[in-house]
Amino acid sequence: MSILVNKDTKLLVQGITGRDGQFHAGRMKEYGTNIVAGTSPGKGGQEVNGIPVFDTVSDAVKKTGANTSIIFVPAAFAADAILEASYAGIDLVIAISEGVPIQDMIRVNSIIKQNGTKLIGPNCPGLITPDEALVGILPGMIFKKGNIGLMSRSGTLTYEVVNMLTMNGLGQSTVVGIGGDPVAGLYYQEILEMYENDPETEAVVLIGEIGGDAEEQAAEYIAQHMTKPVVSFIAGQTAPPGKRMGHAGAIISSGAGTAEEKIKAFAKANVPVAKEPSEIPGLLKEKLAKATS
Amino acid sequence: MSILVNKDTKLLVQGITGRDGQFHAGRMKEYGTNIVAGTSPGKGGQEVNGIPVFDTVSDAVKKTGANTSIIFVPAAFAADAILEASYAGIDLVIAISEGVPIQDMIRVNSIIKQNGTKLIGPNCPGLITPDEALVGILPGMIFKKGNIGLMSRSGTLTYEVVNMLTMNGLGQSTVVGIGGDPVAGLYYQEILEMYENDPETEAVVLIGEIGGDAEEQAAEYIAQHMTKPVVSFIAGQTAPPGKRMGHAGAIISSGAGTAEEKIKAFAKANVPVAKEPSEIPGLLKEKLAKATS
Amino acid sequence: MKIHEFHSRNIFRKYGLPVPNDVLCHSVEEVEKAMAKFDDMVVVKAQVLVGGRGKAGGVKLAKNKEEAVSAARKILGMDIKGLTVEKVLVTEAVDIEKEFYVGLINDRNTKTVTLMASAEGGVEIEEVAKETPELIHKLPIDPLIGLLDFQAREVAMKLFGNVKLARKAAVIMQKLYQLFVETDSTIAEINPLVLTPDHKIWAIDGKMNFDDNALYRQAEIEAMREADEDELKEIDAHEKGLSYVKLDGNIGCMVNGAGLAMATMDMIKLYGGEPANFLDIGGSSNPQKVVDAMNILISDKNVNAVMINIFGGITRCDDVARGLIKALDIIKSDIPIVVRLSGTNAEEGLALLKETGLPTVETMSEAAKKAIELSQGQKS
Amino acid sequence: MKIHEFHSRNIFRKYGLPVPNDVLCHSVEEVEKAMAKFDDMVVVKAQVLVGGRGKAGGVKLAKNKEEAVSAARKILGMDIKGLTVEKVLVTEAVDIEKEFYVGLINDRNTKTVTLMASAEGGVEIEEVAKETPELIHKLPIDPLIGLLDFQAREVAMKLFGNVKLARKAAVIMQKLYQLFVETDSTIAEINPLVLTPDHKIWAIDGKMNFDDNALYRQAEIEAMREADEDELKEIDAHEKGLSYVKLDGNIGCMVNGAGLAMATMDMIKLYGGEPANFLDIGGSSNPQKVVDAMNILISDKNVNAVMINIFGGITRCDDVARGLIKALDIIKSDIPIVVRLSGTNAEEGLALLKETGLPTVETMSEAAKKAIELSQGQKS
Repeated sequence: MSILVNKDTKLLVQGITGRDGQFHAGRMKEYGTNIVAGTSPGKGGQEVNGIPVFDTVSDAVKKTGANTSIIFVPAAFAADAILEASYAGIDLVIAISEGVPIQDMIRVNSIIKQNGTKLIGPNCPGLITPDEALVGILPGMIFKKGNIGLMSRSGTLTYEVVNMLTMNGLGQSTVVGIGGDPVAGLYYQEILEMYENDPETEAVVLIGEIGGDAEEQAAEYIAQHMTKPVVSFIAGQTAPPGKRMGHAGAIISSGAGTAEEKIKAFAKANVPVAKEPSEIPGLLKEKLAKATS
Repeated sequence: MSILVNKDTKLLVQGITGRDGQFHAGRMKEYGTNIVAGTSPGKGGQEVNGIPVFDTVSDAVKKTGANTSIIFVPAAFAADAILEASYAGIDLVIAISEGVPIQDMIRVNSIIKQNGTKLIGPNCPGLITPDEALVGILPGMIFKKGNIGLMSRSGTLTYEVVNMLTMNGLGQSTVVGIGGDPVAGLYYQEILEMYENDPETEAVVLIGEIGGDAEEQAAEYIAQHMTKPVVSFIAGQTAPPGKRMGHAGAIISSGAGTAEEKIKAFAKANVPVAKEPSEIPGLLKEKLAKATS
Repeated sequence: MKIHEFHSRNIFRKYGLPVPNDVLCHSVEEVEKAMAKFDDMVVVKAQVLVGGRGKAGGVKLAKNKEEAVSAARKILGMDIKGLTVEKVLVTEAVDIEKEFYVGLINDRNTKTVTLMASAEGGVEIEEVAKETPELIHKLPIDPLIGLLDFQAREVAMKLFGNVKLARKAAVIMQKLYQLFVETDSTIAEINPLVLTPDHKIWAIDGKMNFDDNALYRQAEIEAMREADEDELKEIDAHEKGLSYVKLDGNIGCMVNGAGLAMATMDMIKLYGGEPANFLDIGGSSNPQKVVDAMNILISDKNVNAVMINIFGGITRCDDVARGLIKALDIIKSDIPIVVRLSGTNAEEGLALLKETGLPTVETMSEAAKKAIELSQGQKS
Repeated sequence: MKIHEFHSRNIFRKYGLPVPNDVLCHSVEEVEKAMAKFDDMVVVKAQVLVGGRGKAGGVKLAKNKEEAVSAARKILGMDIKGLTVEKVLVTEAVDIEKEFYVGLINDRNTKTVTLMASAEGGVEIEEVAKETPELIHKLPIDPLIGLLDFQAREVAMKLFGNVKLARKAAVIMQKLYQLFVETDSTIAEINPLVLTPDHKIWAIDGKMNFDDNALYRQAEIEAMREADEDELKEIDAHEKGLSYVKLDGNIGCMVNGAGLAMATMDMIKLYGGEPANFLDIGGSSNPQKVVDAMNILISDKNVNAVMINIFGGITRCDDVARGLIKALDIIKSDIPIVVRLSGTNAEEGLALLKETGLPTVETMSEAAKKAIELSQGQKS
C-alpha cells in the first residue's frame, strides 16, 4: 500500500507542452510513473515524450482513463486547470504552479469539494511513492521504498530530510509536499489520517514552518487520533514577524503563527520536535523502537 | 397521511408584522394550523395574534422547533428570507411574495439545494392539507378532506376547481399551489412523486398553463412512473405569444410553451385534459371508477 | 421588457464586447450627416421592437452616402408587422467569413442561466432548434460558480475549431454572461457573431429582453423602455395593480387571478366568442381596482360586452360588487355586463348587485355563454 | 503588499463606504491651505506603513487652523518605529459615541474569507483576540455565495443591538467583502467603525494588505505601493527570481528553497550565530541567479561571512558551482564563504569548486558551524 499515488495511478499532465511540463513529464516517465496523457488546448493530436496530447481534460479522461492530474500551467491559469480536471472526474489533482492568488484557491477549494476532487498544492513539489509513482518535481533518486510517511510545506527541506532518512536506512511509504501557500488543498490532518490507515506506514515525519496554525491543529489531531509515532521539525524560528519568507504562507502575522507556538503545541501532543533536520532519523528510530518493544 | 404539511407542521411566519403577514397568520391560525413563531428583525419579543415574534429565523427555530416557514416579505427581500430559513434548518419554505427577480430565484434554488431545503413558490398561494394545516393564502372553507391531490401554477383557478371537487363530493388530500413564476421551487415532477407515494392520495389533478415545458415533462414522468390516475387542465389556449399573462411564467416565447403542445403531451401520456374546469370532477370519477373496477 | 438593437449594442460595448461603430438616426438628414464618420460600406438597419425586419426590407447595405440616404429614405416610415420605423441605425459593415449564434436564457428546467451556441448563426435560432437541434450546444451555468474559462473555451472550440479564435469567443461568452446576470436579462443573444476573413470577431446584432420583476434595481435599463400604445396601457394597468393584455376580440373580461383569467378567455373562445383582453384584478378587495379595471375595459372600442368572473378567496365578492356599483355610477356606459360571483361573501355580493339589475349567473360556463349572447345581441 | 491609510480610505470611498472628508498633505504649508476646507475639528494623522502611530504621538486632534498647523509641524518628520513621517492626512473629526471593529481576512483553516466583528473597536484587534476572544464574532463566508444580507445583519445586530443601525452596518460589511474580493486583499479592516451621537456610522481608520500573487491583475493597487529601502531590495530580488528578506545579523545565507533557507537561518542561530538574511534562489539552475544573489548578499554592509547551502533536486549543484565561480570572478569580495553542496551533481559541483579554494563541507550543520567560525574570525 501507500497513500494517494501508486502503481494504479494513471497520470495526466496538464500543460505538457510548456517548458516545465515537458521536462518533468519526461523525468516522471523515466522514474516509472504511468503517464497516460497530456493536455494543451489546441495541441490535441500531438505527442510529447511519446505521451498523447489532448485539447481538453475531459477528452483525455474519456480516452485514457486518467485518474490523477498534475498541473504545470502558469499561476494565472492554474485555478481554471484545477477546475477543468475536477469537472472531468479526476480524483486527485497536484498543482505545482507557484504564485496562484489566494482568492482563486478559496474559490477552487470550495468548488472541488462539491465535486469530490482531492487537491495537493498549489506551489508544491508534488508527491512520491518510491518505486511506484513520482508525481511532481521531486528528485526521485534520493527516495527509497520503506515505512516512513513524510509530509511537508517545503520542497528542498523535504529532500534534505529524505536524504538523511534514506542514508540512515529509513525508507519511505509516501512523501507528500503539501505546498507553501496559505490556502491549499489536502493538509496535515487529512494526510495524517491517510498515513494512520495505511498499513505500510509505520511512522510519520511532519515538517512544518511558520505561518498559520495548521501545525497546532495537526498536533491536536495527533494527540486525539494517531496511534503511529510522529516526529516533527519546524522551520523559521528566526524569521521576523510580518515578512513573507519565500512561501506565501510562511509569514508571522499579528504575532500568530510563530515557530515557538507550534513547537509548544507538538510538545503538548508528545510529538518530539527536532532542533535541526539531522536529528530526525534518530528521533524516528527511538520512537519505532518503543513502538515495537 | 398527506404531503408536505400536516398536523406535525410547526409553522414560522417570516414578515409576521407586515400587513399581509399579520392578516394571513391570523387566518391560518383560525384554520387550525400550528403556528409556533413569527420573525421580524428588530421586533423580537413582541407578539402578533398571540404568536411570539423573533428577530431571526435561527432564534425562532432554536426556541420553538419550527420546521416549516411561510414568507410574506416584499419581493426585493424574499430571496434573503428564503436563505435565512434554509440556513436556520427549516425543511420546507413557502414563498408567497410576488415579483421576485428570476436571477434571485436561480441563486436561491442552487443554494437551498445544498442545504437540503424544499421550497414552494415564490408567487404562489401556498398549500393545504384539509383539516390539518393551511399554509398559505388559500380560502380554507372551500376545501374538504379526501383523496384527491391537486397542484397548480395558479391561485383562483385552483379555488374554482377545488370548489367543484368539493361540491361533487371529491375531497382533497393535499392541494399545492406551486406558483406562477418561471423559476420556482418544487414543481410537478417532485410533487407527483410525493402523491404517488402518499397512501391517502388516490388520484391527482394537474392544473397547468402556458409557458415553459414543465407540463410536457410532467406528462412524460406520469407515463413512466405514475400508477395513480391523473387528469389535467391547461389555461391559456387563447393567449397570444410574447405577452406575459399576469404570471411571470405564463408567456409563450419563440412559439414554445403553447397550450396546444401541452395538451398533446398529456394526450400522449393518456392523461385526459378537461376542455373547461367543470369537466374535471367527471373525468376524475371516471378514472377512479376504472381504477377500482 | 424589450429594448432596441441600438440599446443592446450600447450595453454590449459597456461590457467590452466587440461591436462595430454605429450612429442612431431619426431622419434622412441625420443619416446624411452621420455618413461623414464612415469611410467604407455601411448597413442601415430599422430599429423596431419586433423580429423579421430583414425579411421586411428593413436592413440595407450601402456602399456610399447616396446609397445610405436612399436606404434610409425607404426604411424610415416603413411599416414592419404593424410598427412604424422611426429610427435607423447606421453601422459599419464588416466582411463576413462565417456567422455564429451565441445566446443566454433563463432555463426553467435546470433553474440556471443556460448558454446556447451554434455554428448556424444569422438565422432565427428557433428555426435551428426545431430543424437541427443537434447543432445547438447547450451549457447550463452554475449560478454560484459562473461560466468557467475551460467551459467557455470548450463550447467555443466546437464552433470555431481553432484554439486562438476559441479563446477570443470564450471571453465574449463570459462577458455576455456577466452582463446577463448584472442587468437581470431574460434573453441576451448575439446573432450573428461574425468571423471576418482577417480573423476578427464582431457582435453584429444583439437582442436583449429583461426581467420585469427586476426593473426596480435596473434604473438604467428601465430608462431604455419604449412602449407602444398597447404596452402603455399595460404599464398603466400594472401601476394600478392590474394585469392587462389587449387582444383582438370583443368580449371584455374582468377576472381575479391570472390562471382563472386565462381560463375565462379560453372558455369564451370554447363557446364561440372572442375575448377582448386578459385582465387580472389580483387578490386585493379594493373597490377602486374594479373601477380602474372597468375604465380600461370600456376604453377598448372593440368591447361590446363584459364578463366579470370572480372566485372569492382572499378577494371578497361583496367588495367587488361595491366596486362595480361605484364604477357603473361613474362611468355611465351602456355596454352589457354579466357577473359571476362565487366563493367568499358571494351571497352578500349578489344581494348588492340585485338593485343594479345586472344579469348574474352561478358558474363561469354560464357567464361565458351569456356574455357571448350579449355581445351578439349588441352586434345585430 | 501594504498601502497607506489614505489609499485605503480612497478604496473604501470607491466602494461606497462612509469615510469622512480628508486632504493629504506633504508639508505644513499644505496643511495650512487644506484647513480652508474644514469648518470644524480635524484630526492630523501621520501616514506611515507601520502600526502604533497613535501611541507614538502621530495622531493629533486640532480645533482650528493654528492647532492643525502646529500638529502637522510636530508630526511631519517624526520618527515612528524607524520610519520618517513624510505625509499627514488632515481629516474631519467626528463625535464618537462608540467604536467598533470590522475586518476581513483570508482564513487558512476554513479556506474562506472570514468576517471578524467586535464591539471593542479602536484598540488593536490582536489584543482583543488574546484577552477576550469571546468578544470577536467570526463568520466564515462561503466564497461561492458571499456575505448574505441576513448573515451580515445578524453579526451587526450583535454589535449594535438596534435593527436600524444593524442594517446600515450590514451594508458596510457587504461592501467591505466586495472590495476585499475584488482587490485581492489579505486584510481589510475598519478600526474603528464609529457610531456618532446622532446615529451616523463612519469608517474612521482603514487598513488594507494585498496578495502579492494577485498584483498582476491589480494594476491600480500595485500603483499604490510605496516601498522603503529594504523592501525595494526585496522587490528587486523578486524580479530576479530570488526571494530575499533582510535581517540584522552578519552571516549571509544563500539557499535553494524557502523551507531549507529558513532551516539554515535557524541552524546558524542554534549554533550561536546571527543570520543576515533569508535568501532563496529558487528551483532553477541558472548560474546568473547565483551571481545576482551574491551581489545582494555583499551589498549588506553587516555581512562578514557567507554560507551557501544547496540541496540539489531540480537545481543542479554543478550549475550553482559555475554561477559561484562566475560571481567571485566579477565581484571580487574578500568576505569568507563556506559552501555545502548535496544532491544532484554534487560531486561535479565540488570538483569545480576545488580550484577556487573555497572551503566546502558535507552537511548543513557543518556549514553553519564553519560560517560562524569564519564570521568570528573576521570580527577579531
